[in-house]
Amino acid sequence: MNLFTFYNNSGIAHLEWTNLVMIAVGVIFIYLAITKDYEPLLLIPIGFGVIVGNIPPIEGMPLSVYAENSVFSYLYLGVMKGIYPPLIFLGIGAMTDFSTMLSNPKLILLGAAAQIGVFLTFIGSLYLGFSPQQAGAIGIIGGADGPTAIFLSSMLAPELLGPIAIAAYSYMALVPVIQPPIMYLFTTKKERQIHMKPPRRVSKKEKVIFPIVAFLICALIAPGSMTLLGMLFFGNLLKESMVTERLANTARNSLIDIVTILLGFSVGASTQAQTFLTAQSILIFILGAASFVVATTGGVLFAKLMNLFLKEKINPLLGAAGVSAVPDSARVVHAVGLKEDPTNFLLMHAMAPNVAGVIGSAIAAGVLWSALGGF
Amino acid sequence: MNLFTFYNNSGIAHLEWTNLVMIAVGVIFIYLAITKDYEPLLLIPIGFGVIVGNIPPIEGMPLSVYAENSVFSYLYLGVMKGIYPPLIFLGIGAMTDFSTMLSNPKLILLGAAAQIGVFLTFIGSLYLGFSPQQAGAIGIIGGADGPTAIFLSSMLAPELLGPIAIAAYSYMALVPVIQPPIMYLFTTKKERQIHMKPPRRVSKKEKVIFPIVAFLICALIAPGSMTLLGMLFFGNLLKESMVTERLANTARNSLIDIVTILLGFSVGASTQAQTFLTAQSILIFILGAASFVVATTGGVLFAKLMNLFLKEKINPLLGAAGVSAVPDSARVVHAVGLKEDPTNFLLMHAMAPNVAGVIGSAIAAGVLWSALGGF
Amino acid sequence: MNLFTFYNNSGIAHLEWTNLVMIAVGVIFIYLAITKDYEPLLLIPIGFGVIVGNIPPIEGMPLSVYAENSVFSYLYLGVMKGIYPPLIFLGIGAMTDFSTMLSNPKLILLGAAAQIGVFLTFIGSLYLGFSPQQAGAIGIIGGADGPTAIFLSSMLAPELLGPIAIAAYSYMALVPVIQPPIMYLFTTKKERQIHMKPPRRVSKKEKVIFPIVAFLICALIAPGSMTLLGMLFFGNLLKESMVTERLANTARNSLIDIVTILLGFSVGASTQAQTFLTAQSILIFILGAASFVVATTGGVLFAKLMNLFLKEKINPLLGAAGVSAVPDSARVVHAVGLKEDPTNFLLMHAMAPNVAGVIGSAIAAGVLWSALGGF
Amino acid sequence: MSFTNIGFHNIVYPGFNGLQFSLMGMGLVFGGLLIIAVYILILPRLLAIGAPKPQKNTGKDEKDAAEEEEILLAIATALHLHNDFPEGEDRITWKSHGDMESPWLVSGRLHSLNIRKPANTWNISK
Amino acid sequence: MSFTNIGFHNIVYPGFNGLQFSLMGMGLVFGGLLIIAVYILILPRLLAIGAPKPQKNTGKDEKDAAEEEEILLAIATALHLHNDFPEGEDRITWKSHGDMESPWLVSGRLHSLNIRKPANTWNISK
Amino acid sequence: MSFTNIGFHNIVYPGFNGLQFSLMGMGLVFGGLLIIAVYILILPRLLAIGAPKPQKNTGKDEKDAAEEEEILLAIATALHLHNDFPEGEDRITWKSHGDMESPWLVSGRLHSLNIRKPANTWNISK
Ligand code: NA
Ligand code: NA
Ligand code: NA
Repeated sequence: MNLFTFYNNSGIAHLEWTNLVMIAVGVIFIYLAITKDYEPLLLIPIGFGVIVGNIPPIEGMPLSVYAENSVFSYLYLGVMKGIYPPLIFLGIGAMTDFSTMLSNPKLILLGAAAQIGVFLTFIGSLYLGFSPQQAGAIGIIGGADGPTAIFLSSMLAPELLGPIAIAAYSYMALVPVIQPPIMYLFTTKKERQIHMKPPRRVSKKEKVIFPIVAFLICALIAPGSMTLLGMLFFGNLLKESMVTERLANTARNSLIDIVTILLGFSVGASTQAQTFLTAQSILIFILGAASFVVATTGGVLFAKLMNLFLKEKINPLLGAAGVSAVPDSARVVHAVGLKEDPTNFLLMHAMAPNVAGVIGSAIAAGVLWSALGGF
Repeated sequence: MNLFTFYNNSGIAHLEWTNLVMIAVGVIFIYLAITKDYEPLLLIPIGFGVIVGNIPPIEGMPLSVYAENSVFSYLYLGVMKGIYPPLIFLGIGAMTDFSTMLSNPKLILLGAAAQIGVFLTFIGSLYLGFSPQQAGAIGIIGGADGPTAIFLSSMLAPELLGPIAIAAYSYMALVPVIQPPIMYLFTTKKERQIHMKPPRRVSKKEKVIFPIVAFLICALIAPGSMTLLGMLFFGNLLKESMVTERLANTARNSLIDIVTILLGFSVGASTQAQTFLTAQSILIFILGAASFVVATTGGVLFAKLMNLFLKEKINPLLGAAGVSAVPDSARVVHAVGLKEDPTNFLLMHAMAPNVAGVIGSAIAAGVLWSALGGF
Repeated sequence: MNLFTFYNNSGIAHLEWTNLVMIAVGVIFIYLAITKDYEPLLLIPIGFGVIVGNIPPIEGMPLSVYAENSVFSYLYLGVMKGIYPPLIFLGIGAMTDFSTMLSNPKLILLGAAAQIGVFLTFIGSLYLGFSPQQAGAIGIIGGADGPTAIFLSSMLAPELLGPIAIAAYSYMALVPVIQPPIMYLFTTKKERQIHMKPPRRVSKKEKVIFPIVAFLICALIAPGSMTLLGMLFFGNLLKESMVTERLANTARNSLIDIVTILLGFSVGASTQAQTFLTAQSILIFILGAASFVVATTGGVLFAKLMNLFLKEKINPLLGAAGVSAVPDSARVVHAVGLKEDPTNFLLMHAMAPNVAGVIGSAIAAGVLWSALGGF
Repeated sequence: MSFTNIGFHNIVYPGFNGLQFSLMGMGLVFGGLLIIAVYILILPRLLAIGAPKPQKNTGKDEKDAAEEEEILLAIATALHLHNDFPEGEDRITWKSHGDMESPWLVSGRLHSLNIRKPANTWNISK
Repeated sequence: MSFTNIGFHNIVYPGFNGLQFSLMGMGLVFGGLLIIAVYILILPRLLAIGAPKPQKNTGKDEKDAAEEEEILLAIATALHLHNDFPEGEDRITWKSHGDMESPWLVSGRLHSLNIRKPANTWNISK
Repeated sequence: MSFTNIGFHNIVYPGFNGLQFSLMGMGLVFGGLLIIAVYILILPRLLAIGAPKPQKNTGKDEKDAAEEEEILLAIATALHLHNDFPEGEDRITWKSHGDMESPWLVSGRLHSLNIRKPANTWNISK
């Protein structure tokens, strides 16, 4: 109980340079969120969480997310037990409008095609020596869906949750940087200028029935997707039924906000340099980037493949929106399309593969979970 | 790890016809909520939950509400531990205006009389061979209060929680179908045309003191009602004190909405056909219906009994509002009254027995819990 | 199972006069909140909680916050585990504007000086025979910050949590009664009339960087303050970054309201007379009052000390705002200043020591926790 | 995981075939979304069968009747309020599809109409 | 539960009398609500005793004084703002019964009045 | 705690010095807030160094370019909507800094513009 004790109890005494690296990463996240507007709702909580998580805690004191009985460990429970992601899906469901998808179901297949990124990365991760479980969790980064990635790694490979979550969210934030080059590489100027026909009107009945039937199809094929898609379609039913507007409103506002704050912060706080900065994490980041590239390529090329058979051609840029990363990749498609032809409005059409991509990666996650979970 | 495994892991392989029956029930709930506007805030979450709960989960996989460590099991904890109902009561308290009850305290007795349904059904359930604990939980369906029914069965007979909750909410939704015939049966046209005197003005002071004193009376008589009524009157004090408007507002909006979503969904998801579709459940549904009929009759007849002694006659239709089922039974009373005489406005008066019924069934639940809980 | 059992199961049978005393205390809290507007958001939930907590529960029945498996015990977990206070700090951070502090950093030292109350009370409590852990928890009452006091006592001396929480909140509510006499005692009329220079403009950049840097400074010096200050500055970053407005909005509305309701109610309900009304509790109340007086005096005298060295004199009334009790003590400073000179507007300036006081007492709590927590 | 263990033997080995597994997984994803797409294509036709025009009209009539009743009810209420409480503030509106709290609010509003003087000061009783 | 066990012997048996139990339960429900009803009937009279007119006036006077002070304070603030920061945006309003955040907001608003140029672009410092 | 144990021996005893402890604690509180105060004093100067005027302009230009693009985009969208759907309700506005849901809403709004008749009655399909 003297000055030495006080010093030893301070954070400065135990700060390592790797912590400083991670704190810098957190600051960069926040900087990108503010100045570039890259997914600020995710990057700011995660970024500040990274800073908090890299203050060296006092040995044995309940401070960090990994310390028993600490407050942060209780908040982190929602990540570890997979509770936050389905609640986020509930809110996303309550804000998603499936009408464009309902009016042009062909585009759904683009959301399926982009999931090739998940499985190719799975094989790549196996090759590099990751266990099948770990490989599955890494592969889902290519699903481009943060909550799905967190959910699957909490179930299959909790030891990799930190790097997988950070990789998934980083690349989701970097969609406007990663996707355009690939889109230009695999499409001709003429293809990028293809206009899409205005979609047909969708009746309220179709919109109300859709979440119920789509849930039944997905859950019967892959029950492992029940948790995430159950919540997604439940949220959507709350919205489309029109009679539960107040519940839908709370789901897409207070509830999703509270969960987003807690999820982002505690995922960030789980990245203590001492356990985070490993060769494995770097590999995961490389695999994640590859995964995004493959997924985008898969979507674009599949659109071109479909065009071989279709009379009414699809703008192959829409394939890039199949990765999900809602709604950023749809925005990117819209922006690239507009650059070729200022009268070509793809946003509305891009939402169809985009939300299909969300469903597709949830199915992929369900399949990987049930097959690799060892039940 | 082949096609056979994948098929075996799918939901289709294990779907039984009873699951299809339950899924149909879920769809009917949603249909009634949307087209008939029967309690949509309850029926839509429960209905979708029923659908989700009847997807056959993979053996050993943490998916259903009954599987250890599943997300749905964590959401279901709030039901099993009795946490959601008091939070719903908090929100209800924050939206309840007790002034009509304060201005005409005679009508409170109608809310007491309707609780005869609880105790007669209790005796009926005993007769049919249910244990006293189970009989108590079944009887409270007649209290016509979903959260109270869930709370009491989670405490006394958790094994019956699913059917009791579904029965309670179904009949609450069917109030506009069940009550009118009984009301017509036991009242004359002349009685239904009785006009009520406009209520006296209630001072702010009375409104503020009421929740405190009413809580003390109820809790001292039946401490078992403390949890539900503590929250109900706490919410009401937040509202009436005027100085905590922001807390009351959150309690009656975000908080009650979040809890309603989670409660409805997870109660619905607990109705797996394999455990739900039993002879017991069918009996519970029959007893529940009887309970509602008896409660309505009790309220109406007691009003007529009171009229023998009162100079200023009560419209006996108001007795039907004593079952609680707030605010639907008050609405039904209003509609029936209006049909006899388009100038007779009973809604405001019907709220008095209605909220008294909520208090009454919470006292009944407290009495049953403390006497049968084995403490 | 007869009338005697029913009576024995009622609350009246076990009501002691000490319960009546506590119920009266609860009523007084509510009365003060409504008629005097003293911190109603705290006093009404606590007051009603005190009433609920003093209904004698049935032996063995899961009713009170101390009974295993009771609903109230689950709500109380957030207090016992220290989860509510950081969430409240998140919301406070999202509503705090640090600009006045950033524009006049000298005033920060007043927020440090007021923490003398914490350490002198610590010594006083030791003298009276409290253990160092208990003394630390009692001392922090002088920090004038309810959530901090609850957090520290849940960590250091959970057995004293009830009286410490009630003392802290009572004195925070009584700030307009306690502080003015001390302020008059230690200042001259001339001093109280000192006008403060309008603060300089603070850039958005400064506001955004502040929460990050301030967090790093505090957490590296006293990692024990990481939980509370991490959340405070996280909330503030959500606000100041401008790109996460919807998250900040939810943090400072729904989230903080829900937590305030649950915290206040369950702290109140933990004050069962049987465990609460002890000589110890009375001592804690006396020490708490002393603590507030010392803290106020410390702030005021330190401002006068600073004036010996400063060219631009500080109005020493501002020192009283160093105790935190945000924003009531700033209001009191403003009101006293205005009484001396109706053109002297101190509110804006008083917010600087006020929020500095919040940070200061969180650091003090962190230091006490890490040094006395026995890690 | 150790980096000494890189190679194709990690992808296909006795008891586990990563390639086949991936193919099947991809197949399920495609299959699921394909069925959804087909369902969406078919649904409008099914709805057209299930809801022939006469039935539609009946539904509409019922709805109209219900709405009409509600409108009459609202008018009657308004008249009632106007006649019986002429000094009241007639700012009541009858929400046809109110949310959970509306009946409370309506009840409260109806009640407040009976009150002649403002009741929101603490010290005035009765 | 087995259906072979139906009968009155389930309602009344040694150690348990379901009928008596139900009667007492119903009695407690009635008793509780009756006491509440009686309390409600009595309260207005009690309040009338407890709050005689002179006392009421005193209360009102106090309240008026407090309100007056607050109004003066608001006027003074408004004048202060108008005089000292003539270019400022005088959109401040003094909430008499503000919620938790109002002082923060007031503080922020007061502060913003000191600022001559908008400070909401990232690249402008000081 | 027992009241028989009051005295200075509780404050300083072998292995624990409450006075020294308090001094150090107070020192840490002061130290922490002092460093924050110093940081706040220094920051504006640091920012002035780190952000010289030319750099600032570059940043501004970039931002302007981005904004300009967005404005053009909005105008193009508006024109597109006006030309292609003359009967539509042109109430679309392009939020430059939309929150999470805005793209959904925009997408929905765009979609609704393609629809000639209202689709909010349950019984009308296709
Ligand atoms: Na995806
Ligand atoms: Na009832
Ligand atoms: Na303080």
